[in-house]
Amino acid sequence: MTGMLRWAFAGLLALLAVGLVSVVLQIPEIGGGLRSQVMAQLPESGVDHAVTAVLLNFRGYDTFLELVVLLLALFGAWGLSDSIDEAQLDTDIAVLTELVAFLVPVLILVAAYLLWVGAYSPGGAFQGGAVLAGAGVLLSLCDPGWRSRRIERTAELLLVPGVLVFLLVGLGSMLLGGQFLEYPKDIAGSLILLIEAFAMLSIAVTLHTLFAGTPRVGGDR
Amino acid sequence: MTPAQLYALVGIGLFFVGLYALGVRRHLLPRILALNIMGSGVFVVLVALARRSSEVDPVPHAMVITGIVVAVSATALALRLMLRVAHATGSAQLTDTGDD
Amino acid sequence: MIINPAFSATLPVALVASSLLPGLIIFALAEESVRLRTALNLLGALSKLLLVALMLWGVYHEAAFETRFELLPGLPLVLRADALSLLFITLSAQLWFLTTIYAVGYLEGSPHRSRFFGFFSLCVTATVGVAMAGNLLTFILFYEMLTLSTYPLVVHRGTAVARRAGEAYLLYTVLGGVLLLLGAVWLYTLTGTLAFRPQGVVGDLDARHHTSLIIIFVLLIGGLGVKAALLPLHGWLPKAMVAPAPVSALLHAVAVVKAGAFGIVRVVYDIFGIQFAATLGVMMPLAWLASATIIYGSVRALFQDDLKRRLAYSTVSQVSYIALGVALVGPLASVGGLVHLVHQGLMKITLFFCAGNLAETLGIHKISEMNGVARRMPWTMTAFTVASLGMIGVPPIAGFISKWYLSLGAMEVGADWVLLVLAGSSALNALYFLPILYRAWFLEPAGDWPQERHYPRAETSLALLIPPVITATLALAAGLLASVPASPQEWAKLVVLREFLDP
Amino acid sequence: MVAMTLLNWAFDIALGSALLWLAWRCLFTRNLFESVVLFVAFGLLMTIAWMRLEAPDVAMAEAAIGAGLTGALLMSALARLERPRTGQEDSP
Amino acid sequence: MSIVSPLVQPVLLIALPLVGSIMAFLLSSRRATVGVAVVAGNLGLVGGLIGRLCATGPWQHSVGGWGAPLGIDLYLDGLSATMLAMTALVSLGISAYSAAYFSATAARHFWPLWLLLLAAMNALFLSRDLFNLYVTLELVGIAAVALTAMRGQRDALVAAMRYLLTTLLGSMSYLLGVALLYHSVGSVDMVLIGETPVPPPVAAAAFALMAVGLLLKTALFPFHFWLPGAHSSASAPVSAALSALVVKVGFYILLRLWIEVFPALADEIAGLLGFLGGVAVLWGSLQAILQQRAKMLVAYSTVAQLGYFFLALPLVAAGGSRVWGAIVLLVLAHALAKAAMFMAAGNLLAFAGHDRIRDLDRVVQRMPLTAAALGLAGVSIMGLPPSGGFSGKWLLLQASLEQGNWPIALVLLLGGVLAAVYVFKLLEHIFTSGTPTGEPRAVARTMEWAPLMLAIGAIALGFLTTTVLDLLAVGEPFVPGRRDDY
Repeated sequence: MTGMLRWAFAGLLALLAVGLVSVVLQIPEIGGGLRSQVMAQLPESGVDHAVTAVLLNFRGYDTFLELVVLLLALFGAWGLSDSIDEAQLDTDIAVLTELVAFLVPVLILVAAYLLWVGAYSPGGAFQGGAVLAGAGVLLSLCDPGWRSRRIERTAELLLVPGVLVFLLVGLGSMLLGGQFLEYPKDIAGSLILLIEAFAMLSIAVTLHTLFAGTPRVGGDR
Repeated sequence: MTPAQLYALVGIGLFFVGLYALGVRRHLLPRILALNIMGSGVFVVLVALARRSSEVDPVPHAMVITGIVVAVSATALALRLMLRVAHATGSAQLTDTGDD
Repeated sequence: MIINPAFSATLPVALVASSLLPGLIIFALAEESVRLRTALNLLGALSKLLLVALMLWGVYHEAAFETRFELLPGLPLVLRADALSLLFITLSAQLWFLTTIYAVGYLEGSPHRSRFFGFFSLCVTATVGVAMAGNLLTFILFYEMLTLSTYPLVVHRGTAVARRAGEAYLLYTVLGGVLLLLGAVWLYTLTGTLAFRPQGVVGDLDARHHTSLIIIFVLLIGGLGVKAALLPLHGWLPKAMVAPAPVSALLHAVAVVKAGAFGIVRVVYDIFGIQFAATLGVMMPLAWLASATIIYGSVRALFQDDLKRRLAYSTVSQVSYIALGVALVGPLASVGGLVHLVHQGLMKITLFFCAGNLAETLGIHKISEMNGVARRMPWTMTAFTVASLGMIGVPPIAGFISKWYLSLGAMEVGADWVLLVLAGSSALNALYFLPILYRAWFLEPAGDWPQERHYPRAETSLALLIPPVITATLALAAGLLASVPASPQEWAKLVVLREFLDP
Repeated sequence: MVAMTLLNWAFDIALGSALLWLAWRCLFTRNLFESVVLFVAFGLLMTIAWMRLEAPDVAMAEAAIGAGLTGALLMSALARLERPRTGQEDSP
Repeated sequence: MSIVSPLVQPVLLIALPLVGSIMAFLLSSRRATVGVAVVAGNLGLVGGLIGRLCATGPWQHSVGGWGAPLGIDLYLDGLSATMLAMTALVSLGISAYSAAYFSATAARHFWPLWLLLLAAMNALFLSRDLFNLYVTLELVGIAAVALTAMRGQRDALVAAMRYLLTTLLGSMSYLLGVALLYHSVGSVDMVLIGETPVPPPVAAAAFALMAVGLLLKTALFPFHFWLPGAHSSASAPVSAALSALVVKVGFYILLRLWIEVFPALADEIAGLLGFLGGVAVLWGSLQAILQQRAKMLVAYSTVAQLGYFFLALPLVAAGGSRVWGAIVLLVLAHALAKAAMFMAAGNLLAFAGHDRIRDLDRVVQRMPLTAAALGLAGVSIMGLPPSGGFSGKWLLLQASLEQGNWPIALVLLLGGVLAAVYVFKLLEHIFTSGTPTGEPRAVARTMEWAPLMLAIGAIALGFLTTTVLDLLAVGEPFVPGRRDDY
């Protein structure tokens, strides 16, 4: 883009920004949005932490589709994987190895804790899954081959249960006469934990796979 | 003007900074980052406006967490695609005619 | 008289199906299965003739044959058989039968015949649909179908010339279609109906709409004039000559140009109502345009050495007789115009058959090559002679009847200038037909024919010879027996009676 | 009390402008490695911002995913980008 | 109407293709079989839903049993059902084609993505929650990009990258609009937002942001820059899916917003969008006429045809639901016809090894079915009777003349003529011979039948017009605020 155009573009955007700012300042204050309703229904939701309740129950459908998005990104990357050299980063971090060896177990513990604590305070499957994936990333950094040597098959089977369990629970609740994802009140909490557990694993594996390369499942076998 | 509104304005600022970069930068990596920063901007607006009232509305938080995961998925795919474009065309830029 | 309603509703559909189904099946046939294909064609043609006979009888006894189907909200697809449509259907049914026989002989051994006969049948289907259309929407539907199904026939030979001819044909017809569509929709927004009714549907419209109505009339006639080859929309017709002879025959005698002319009749009679159209003041201009086309076409024909091109320009001229007859707003003139719809068909198809025979048998395409050809092909040239004399208007051949009624009609409404037009055109007809006859009969052959082929039984293959002989005979009969019941003339009178004199 | 609010204000303004500045530098530096690093830094600042907005869950997600994993993805992508192989066309 | 089992649930439209996609991912063979079966099942489900819809009227499904505003509502009415039916039909054709089209390697990547795209589109057509729509939009966009890039050739990759940047930008703009709305209403449910008063400037800004985002995805001129490249460089079935279905998704959301959320604002920008639509029709058609390659011609024809949907918007204000009906008819007709055209073009490509229009060598002799598909689809694209394209254009022409809106009428007619020019530019060369280049390769039977069937569908739509309009009217989707009766 030529300089002249750049300035015009910048000017235009500046104008729009100013306009939008003025709009945002005019948005009325509507007293906590849906908070009151969330709080009213929280006891029904099976968890004590509002955000988790919204994520896994009230708007669980969004979260379900969000797991699908992750899976989709993986499929997409997989479709593009053909010729990208999976040669690992030639980063010289051997010194880190000891640190990592110590860090990874800790991270796994942290993830598990996040998952558990999500029920009644900040935390949950996504944070936990990300931490778990981080552990995997660290491992790949100092020992690129670890995954393909150790847990390749299991890892790839762990890509899907996050979505599948969520879906099964949802359909199951329909068979029990409810709507999709309408958990029976008394076991809602445990169902959510179940969903989150598998979700965390799948998220971790998916994110790590997106980082480390692509799976060798299906026709690749 | 409240802190919440301040952050909302920052969010809008981020949105437009990203938009400008998306329009101006040629290399794909900055463009992908630009989209991420636009996203952060939107998320900030979403959460900041919820912060205006004393008791905070958790729904936008959940939405933003969803948004963050969607964003990372999209970014992963975008980076992968960028590498393929770079390998195929020899440069990580959209050379031929097209947008802006 | 009473007939089973179910029967009367199915008959129009059957009539359409009688050529549609064979066509669709033929598409699927392998190139080699000549027998089956021919059988299907003839079966379809015969059953159509049968159905038409049934309908003629019914309609003559004031029975109504109608089928409707909700196509658009409030706008049904209507197939109806009334006197006017039957005039056209009968013609196309007969000529389709003969042309099929002719085409089988003509295309023997040439490639892509399944495709050819498939589109050929679709083309006739569209013609029948046009004839039976009970409202303007249905008419447009089949009118466009006609365009699409004739295009592959025009470009059938697949040469670059054929492609250019096809382009020209599309250019004109697509633009015509647009005018027609605009006119129709506009009309619908004014009247809320597109039905064809005697005395029309717009007569009782508020006077402030009259300008719009005039514009609509121009749009509709413009859209139809393309296929009717009205000046200045005739450009595609001579170019389309590249098509195989049966196609030219059908295009000129039955399908395309007649669909246009027939549409003009429909619009004038059953949309506007001839009396109302006259009060709108749009009929005289139409008469002038028709006359101009008549003269122009004849003059251009004079200067063509290519036989088919000369015939083509002759068509341009002759088809406008129909428009002229209608535009004169008088019962007698109308009879002349309508009856010419049939007569011109019979005569012109004969001429094209013969031209095709000359090309196939002797490789003759130019008039200058025709010296003495009558000695080699007496039957063909006899048919040719009858038809061309009819075109000139020599009694007692069909063409004479048309011109006779047109002249009477012109005098009836006091438009004497039309007599000059008719006389002039007849003179020109004579000027471009008689020399051909003279060459053919009285001049010595100039050595060998360009590409002569010999046939055991007759001067040419029987499939090529019989159709023109029959059509020529029919043209003669139509003139001689003009006043027996159910002759084209009497039928045209029936139509006019119902248009002009019914309350 | 007033001092407290003033302090908060000062902090929020500083944080906000820091975010904008980082975003700008990250997007407009010519050095790709630098912009990736700056992006991670931006993510970390975002985490603080989320805390300020009383959104601890988002803060965690941002730290773990937004900054952490996205950073890792960017790094690996950059590493592969810096050593591009000969631009060979891939078969469909 | 027939008795329909209550087990027929909208959710299954998402579950079935999703499970199919995962199976196609995990399986090491028979992916195509699974895929086609799943898509056929999807069609069956949609049929059941439509039966139930006609029997019991529109109904909503509150996911989690909470209901808006706290929860997310799925909603099925005539409009969503029609879009679902369109998707199901076209997908079946595309899947049948793909089963024969892709090599084993390519199929490995195609089927999971394709089935996921189907699930995403179904989810989108069922949702009435603005944030949920954002997630489904991202699903659709990412899946579409991945499918485009899958072909792996240089032009496809570049086009896919541009497509990805565009679609993500669109989503961001849309989401910002949603954020503004949520905080002024406290809900992301369309109907609730539509009923709650929003300060005019906020509403305007939100609508502008969302509309721009959606227009980017719908490729309305001048946002079409990404479309021809992506749609022409992708592999044939993908091109068909992109042109026939994916671009319609953004338009569908825009339509819902138009009716449910911003009726007042919408009428104000109708003129602008109508103008852009008109320009798109003319510009796209002219570009199509100038193209030398079949797939590029078809892609630009999409740009033009999308223009019609917007061209008609100014008529909506006065014409109401009849005009909406005409627009949806055009959407359906285009979906069927364009999918057929792209797959037919793919056959030409697969057969001749190139798609240079000039050198198409007597295709009509060698591939009559493909030629027929091109012809019939062309009839609908040109708007000739009888076809869905004709019915839609007739109704629009009627509305524009009733309202005395001559510019729109003229663009409609002119667009038809230009369409005839580019369609016959393609058709005339399949009748006449070009210079054969290379040895033609045979094309699988299903690859010839699939486009023909869809093209016949486009024609049949011309006879089903009233039926479709009746289905569309179930639950009066074009009357604002109708949906909270349930």
